[in-house]
Amino acid sequence: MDAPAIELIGIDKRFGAVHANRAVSLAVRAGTIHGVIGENGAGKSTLMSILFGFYEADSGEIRVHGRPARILNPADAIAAGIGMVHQHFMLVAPMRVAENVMLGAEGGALTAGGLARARAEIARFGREYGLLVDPDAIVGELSVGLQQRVEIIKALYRGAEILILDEPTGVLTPAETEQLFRVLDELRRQGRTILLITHKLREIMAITDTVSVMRRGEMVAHLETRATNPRALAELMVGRAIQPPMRDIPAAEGRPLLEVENLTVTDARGIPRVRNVSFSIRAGEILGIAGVSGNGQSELVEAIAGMMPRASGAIRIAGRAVPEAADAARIRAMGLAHVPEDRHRMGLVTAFPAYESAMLGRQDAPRYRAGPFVDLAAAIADTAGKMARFDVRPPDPLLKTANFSGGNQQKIVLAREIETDPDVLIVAQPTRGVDIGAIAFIHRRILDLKAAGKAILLVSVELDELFALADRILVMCGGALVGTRRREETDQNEIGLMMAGLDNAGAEAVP
Amino acid sequence: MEGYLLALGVLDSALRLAVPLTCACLAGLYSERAGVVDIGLEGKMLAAAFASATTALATGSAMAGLAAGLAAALMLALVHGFACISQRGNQIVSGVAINMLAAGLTALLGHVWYNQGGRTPALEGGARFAEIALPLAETLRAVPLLGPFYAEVVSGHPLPVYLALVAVPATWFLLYRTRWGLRIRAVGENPAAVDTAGIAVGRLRYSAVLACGLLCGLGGSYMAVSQAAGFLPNMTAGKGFIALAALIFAKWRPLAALGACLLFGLLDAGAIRLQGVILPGIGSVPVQAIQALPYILTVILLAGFVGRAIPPRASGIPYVKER
Amino acid sequence: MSPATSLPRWADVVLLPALNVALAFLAAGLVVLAIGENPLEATALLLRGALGHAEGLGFTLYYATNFVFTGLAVAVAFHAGLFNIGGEGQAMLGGIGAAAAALALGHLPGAVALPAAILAAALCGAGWAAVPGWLQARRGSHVVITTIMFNFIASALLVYLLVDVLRPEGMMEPSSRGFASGARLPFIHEAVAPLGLALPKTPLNLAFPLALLAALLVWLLIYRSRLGYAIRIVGANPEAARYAGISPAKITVLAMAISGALAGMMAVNEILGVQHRLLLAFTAGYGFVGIAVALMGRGHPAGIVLAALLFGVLYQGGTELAFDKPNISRDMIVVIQGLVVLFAGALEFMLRPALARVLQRRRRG
Amino acid sequence: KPAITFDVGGKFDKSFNEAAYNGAEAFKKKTGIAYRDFEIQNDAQREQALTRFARDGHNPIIAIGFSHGNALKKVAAEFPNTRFAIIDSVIDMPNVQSIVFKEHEGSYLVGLLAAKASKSGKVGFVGGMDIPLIRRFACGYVQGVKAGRADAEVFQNMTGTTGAAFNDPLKGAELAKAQIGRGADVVYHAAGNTGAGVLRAAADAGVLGIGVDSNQNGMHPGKVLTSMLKRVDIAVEKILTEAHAGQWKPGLTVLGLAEGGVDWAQDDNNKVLITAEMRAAVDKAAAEIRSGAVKVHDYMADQKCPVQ
Ligand SMILES: Nc1ncnc2c1ncn2[C@@H]1O[C@H](COP(=O)(O)OP(=O)(O)OP(=O)(O)O)[C@@H](O)[C@H]1O
Ligand SMILES: Nc1ncnc2c1ncn2[C@@H]1O[C@H](COP(=O)(O)OP(=O)(O)OP(=O)(O)O)[C@@H](O)[C@H]1O
Ligand SMILES: [Mg+2]
Ligand SMILES: [Mg+2]
Repeated sequence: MDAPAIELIGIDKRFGAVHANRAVSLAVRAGTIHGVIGENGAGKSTLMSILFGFYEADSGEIRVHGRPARILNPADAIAAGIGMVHQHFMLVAPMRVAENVMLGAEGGALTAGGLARARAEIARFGREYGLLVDPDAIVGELSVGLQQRVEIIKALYRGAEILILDEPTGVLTPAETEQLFRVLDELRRQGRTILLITHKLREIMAITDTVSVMRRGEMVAHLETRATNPRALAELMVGRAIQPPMRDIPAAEGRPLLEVENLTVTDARGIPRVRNVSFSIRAGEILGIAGVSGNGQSELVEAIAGMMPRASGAIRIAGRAVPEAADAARIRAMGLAHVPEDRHRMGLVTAFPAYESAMLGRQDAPRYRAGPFVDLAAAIADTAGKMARFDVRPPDPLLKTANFSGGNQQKIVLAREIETDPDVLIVAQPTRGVDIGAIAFIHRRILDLKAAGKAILLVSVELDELFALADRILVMCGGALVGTRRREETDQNEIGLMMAGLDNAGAEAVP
Repeated sequence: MEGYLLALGVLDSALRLAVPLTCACLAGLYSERAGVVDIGLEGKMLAAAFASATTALATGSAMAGLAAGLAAALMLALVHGFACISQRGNQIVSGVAINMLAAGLTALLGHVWYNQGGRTPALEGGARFAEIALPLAETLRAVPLLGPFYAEVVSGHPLPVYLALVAVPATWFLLYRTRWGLRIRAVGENPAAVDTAGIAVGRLRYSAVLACGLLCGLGGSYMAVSQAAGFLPNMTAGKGFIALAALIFAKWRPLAALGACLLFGLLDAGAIRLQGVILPGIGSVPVQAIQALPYILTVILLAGFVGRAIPPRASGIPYVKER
Repeated sequence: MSPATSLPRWADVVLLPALNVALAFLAAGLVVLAIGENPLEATALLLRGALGHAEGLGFTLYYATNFVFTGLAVAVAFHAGLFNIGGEGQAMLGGIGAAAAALALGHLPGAVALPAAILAAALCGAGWAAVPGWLQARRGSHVVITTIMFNFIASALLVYLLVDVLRPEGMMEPSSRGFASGARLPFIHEAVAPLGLALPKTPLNLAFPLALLAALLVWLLIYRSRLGYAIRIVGANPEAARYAGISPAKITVLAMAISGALAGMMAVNEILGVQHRLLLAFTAGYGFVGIAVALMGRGHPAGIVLAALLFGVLYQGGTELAFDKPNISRDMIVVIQGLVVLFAGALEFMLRPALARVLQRRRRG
Repeated sequence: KPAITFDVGGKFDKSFNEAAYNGAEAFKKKTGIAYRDFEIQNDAQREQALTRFARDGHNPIIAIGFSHGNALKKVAAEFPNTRFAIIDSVIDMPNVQSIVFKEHEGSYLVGLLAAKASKSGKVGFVGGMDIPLIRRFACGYVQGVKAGRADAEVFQNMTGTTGAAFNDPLKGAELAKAQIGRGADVVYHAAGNTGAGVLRAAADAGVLGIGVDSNQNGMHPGKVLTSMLKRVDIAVEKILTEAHAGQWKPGLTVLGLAEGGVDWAQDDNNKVLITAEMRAAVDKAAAEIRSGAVKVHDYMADQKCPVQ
């Protein structure tokens, strides 16, 4: 049997102290679709970026069709017949599709010839693979799905025999996903090799021939897709048997603490992100929100937390109406706590010492306050206490926030938000990029709050997490609520289908 | 007719005054389109003015002066490139530094070499660019309207003026019709896209920064070797910044840039003529108002009260792969 | 990020900046050599002129006063993630404000006139900076460009006022009439005279202690106050600010206003303290020196005071130097400024990797 | 040991400062006494320079240019035993001598020449900074022109309102070009270094310029009709010599045509340009002014000019 199209041997890569890839090896047969799965932060993108020459590996070897290849930059990769569709698109928004496609492969000092050729090729790809897109459209004005097509066309235009797609479906509508898979299937039939990175087991089962699993920077398994099943993959992914949902605490039926009515949110460009969403959470209840990322969950949370203006709708916390104008600080004062989905982007200030991150959003709280000044002593002591109670390592309030590990950073955020004894807690992606030990700890804390009679809104892309914690699961798709289920009345399959927007039968099952 | 000739005189002067602006403006256009903000245009022009004046003085050749001017500006452009591209330093800070360096060094050396308070002696004869009379200028003068316009405004400028005027369409062509231009425009919007397309971002940006240097050199040399026939400390007097204003005004487009610079040149020509003149009825004009106009207009435009000026998305941000 | 470039704190905060500044002065020395003078001799003369005698010291501190104000101005904006290049224009407006108040109230006792004039200087400076701040916050116009534009607009305004409004009849150079005694900030040598101390007559005036006070207040503001916390958050991570319920827009305008007020206070030293009348070009580029000072002082008030002193030495010593060595004209100082901004600013991290490697080898061996 | 502070532009500006420099050099040649000098680069330095000279015991100290006015007032008060002198400004203090010139008289003469030399009957004037002193040049010039040719038209422009206006040859050239464009064929400047641009523009356009302060006829031989000489050199030499001889006295000295303080330049460079008829006319006018038969109006007397 002939040499694999791609062979990675002992690839190792560190970012500062973050060990993103640890001696990773991987082989992909030509003319197949190979899936790579792994949790957030497992190292998938890093590995692919190395294969594409975007990052340089600290050590390790790459072989293409058996021949050792020195891939130090994307140019080498392209020359070796490798193309990549990045998780975050690499397009020039204000330029036309054709210009984007020809960029770097203009064929001549003048653009005229290249443009003509690009147009022709784009048309051909349209015919042959159903990659239809107007060559003269401004890329920035295209839908995400179409932009992704442009990325694929770019790769093909450069004659890519091996195509890497990094989480291509995360941002796609179910329909778009279907189309994408048809294209991939067609490419495979034409003998091209495809590397597909994703979180979604459903997709792995649907289209791949073989699959590899990454965990915390290591490659933990290579399997024939036929010979495995989602549950096995999931366990490999998270490195443990998925615990049966903890049934210890029954959902209390207290008074509603968070009520959202007909909430609609539009973004800066006036495009509606959340459409007329209503729900309420009672004391001692955990409401989970499921959905493919980018379907309005973030906007929903930001609107409730006062970080985004609402276009219409009403919000009540513990029965008190939240005024339109109220900003995040004001809403916190009303008894809301918020663990944001991206701690680096907004949850912390990585350049500041830990104690300053630990008072973020509470800076005006009486206990940190000394007239117009910050009561340093109090702030530091207070942080030290939190660190002790939440087992943050190292327990040093003066250490630069950036120098704590992902999980420990998350613990700092959690401690800050939980310890204000809020009525309502919003937790978004609480365990993203956090290792198992920390995950268990964090889950326990959330359940403690439930026991203490708080209302909790849990947003997560990890169905396991939702099923482990939530009493009710509410599914969002395209900014709208497509359904609500009691945990014990549903399963990951049904929710998965609803997330894909394929099923919204009985959306009103629970009032 | 008398009035028409007067108007032509003003246009002629506006054109002369607009040339340094146009050079600097196009210079800034290359740099910023490639994502490197450059508030050091002023300094580069000043350095070029000094180098060209001193060289022309020494060699007696205006061409040698021009060459030296270009070289000096290129040197500073390289410094800016090294700081902003290779070292990923703050582009504004680097620009400020270059302005200070140029202002200080030129005055210092001028003072030491010629001790005339930093000035160079006046350039005479071959050390200055002679005014070129275009063919038929005098014969066509007879033609009503267009004739005098051709003779007065179009014809009779030194070489650098025509170079600058050619640079405008040339820039347009380079930017919108060549591979290099396509890449420059791309790298100013999204360097990662250029990188993943297999193009070296650094080299590309350096090329743009050097183009910027060349044009600054042309502008500065014109001022010293042609316009003022010598160097004076700080003779650029803020032209580099007006050029930035013009660049914003033109929304980073070459042809519009020429327009903006001509407009600002016209304002300047007007201001010069109105200085201290008592107009019947109006009385004396507060010239400062006219002189401040370009800046005020730019602020208004930036504020988006009229139109909107959006710079290339990646301009000002050093390109770093690892987050 | 990568281990090669991570430094111990002390090296990052002290060693690296020191090396950068050293590099700048090394380059300056080469320039002096290039014009055929002896750098060491020049340095000696410079230091003697600046520190050698009580009078020189007075001048040094007087210059430093300006740089403390403009340096703090740049730093405060910097902490909010804003680059305020408008110190020059804001100082001009400060001068206009101070002069207006001084001319109007000069006849009143100093206890009334001076605070009013100082306040006017701060307010005018603040206003002139708040507008670009607002444009940045609400209209997204880049504060760097707008502050540059505002510098030119300010100088046009100043010329107009001096030439067409404030200049007394028959006076040649554009300047206002002198202030009445009430609006003149006492000189230090006058202030200490009653105490029996006889200091030589220098332009050093009560604006100097005021500047030190300002430095202290800025330190309290930035590192100890809740507002300062908000300013630093907006500077470090605007998203986090939004999350924390801090309005980046509001803070941007506020930080620019404070920055402008400090720049405007420079006029307290020049106009109320020394010239006692409004005149052209009294800012003399000190607004831009503030950029060098802030970069050199790493945005920390203590560092800024030290950097300001250094530049004070350069300015005073440089002027004295210009007498004995006409070749080394005052432009040399501008060159040094440029070099400091280049090496301590734009090329800030050039030496980092090398330094890190050296230190690591130390730690190992 | 005397000391001199030159104004912005420096002692080799081929104009005002250079004249003063020549005077000092002449004194040095005669007496062999050396002097210290300093070239002002920005306003901040004026007071410091004067103070430093006074402190170092220099005496007399001569400040060239009115811009030193305020600084000199302060310093003179501080060092009552030092003798100061200032050119172009009047400071009434017991230890200060003020020298001013009747520029209007000299300007009158060159105006007369301009009128005679002009074919178009249109002549120009480019002033530096718009201040009474410069308007005094302009007014005298216009009077001379009208005296030479009643129907003549005079275009007047000022370069600016700040000190920079004396150091902007670029604008000077633009203004001269504008006036030439309107038909002027003789252009007189009283604009310090800005004038370099004026004279060059005139030379380039093949019309005549008129220099000021020093003899600038040589800057573009044959293209400069004449120069209005302002004998700062004589004044400086006089101060130095008197101080040396111990005859120095404070107060105001006004140097006009009669005192030889102002004059018009004639040398080989402009010989061909000055016809006998012109010379006769200007000599006659000079004589009349000396005798007082003709009074040239001084703008600074009433801040206005009888003719335009
Ligand atoms: N450029 C970078 N600089 C620093 N750290 C990085 C960089 N890129 C990735 N990392 C870190 O390396 C680890 C792996 O990141 P990577 O993006 O490869 O994970 P992933 O599997 O793609 O996650 P996701 O599924 O969320 O895309 C993470 O801890 C991440 O924080
Ligand atoms: N941006 C950073 N700057 C400096 N050091 C960092 C940075 N990110 C992580 N580190 C260090 O690298 C180590 C590993 O980081 P990483 O986030 O991978 O931790 P982790 O293995 O995920 O731990 P945890 O289980 O707590 O998430 C951490 O201990 C931390 O000290
Ligand atoms: Mg990824
Ligand atoms: Mg982690």
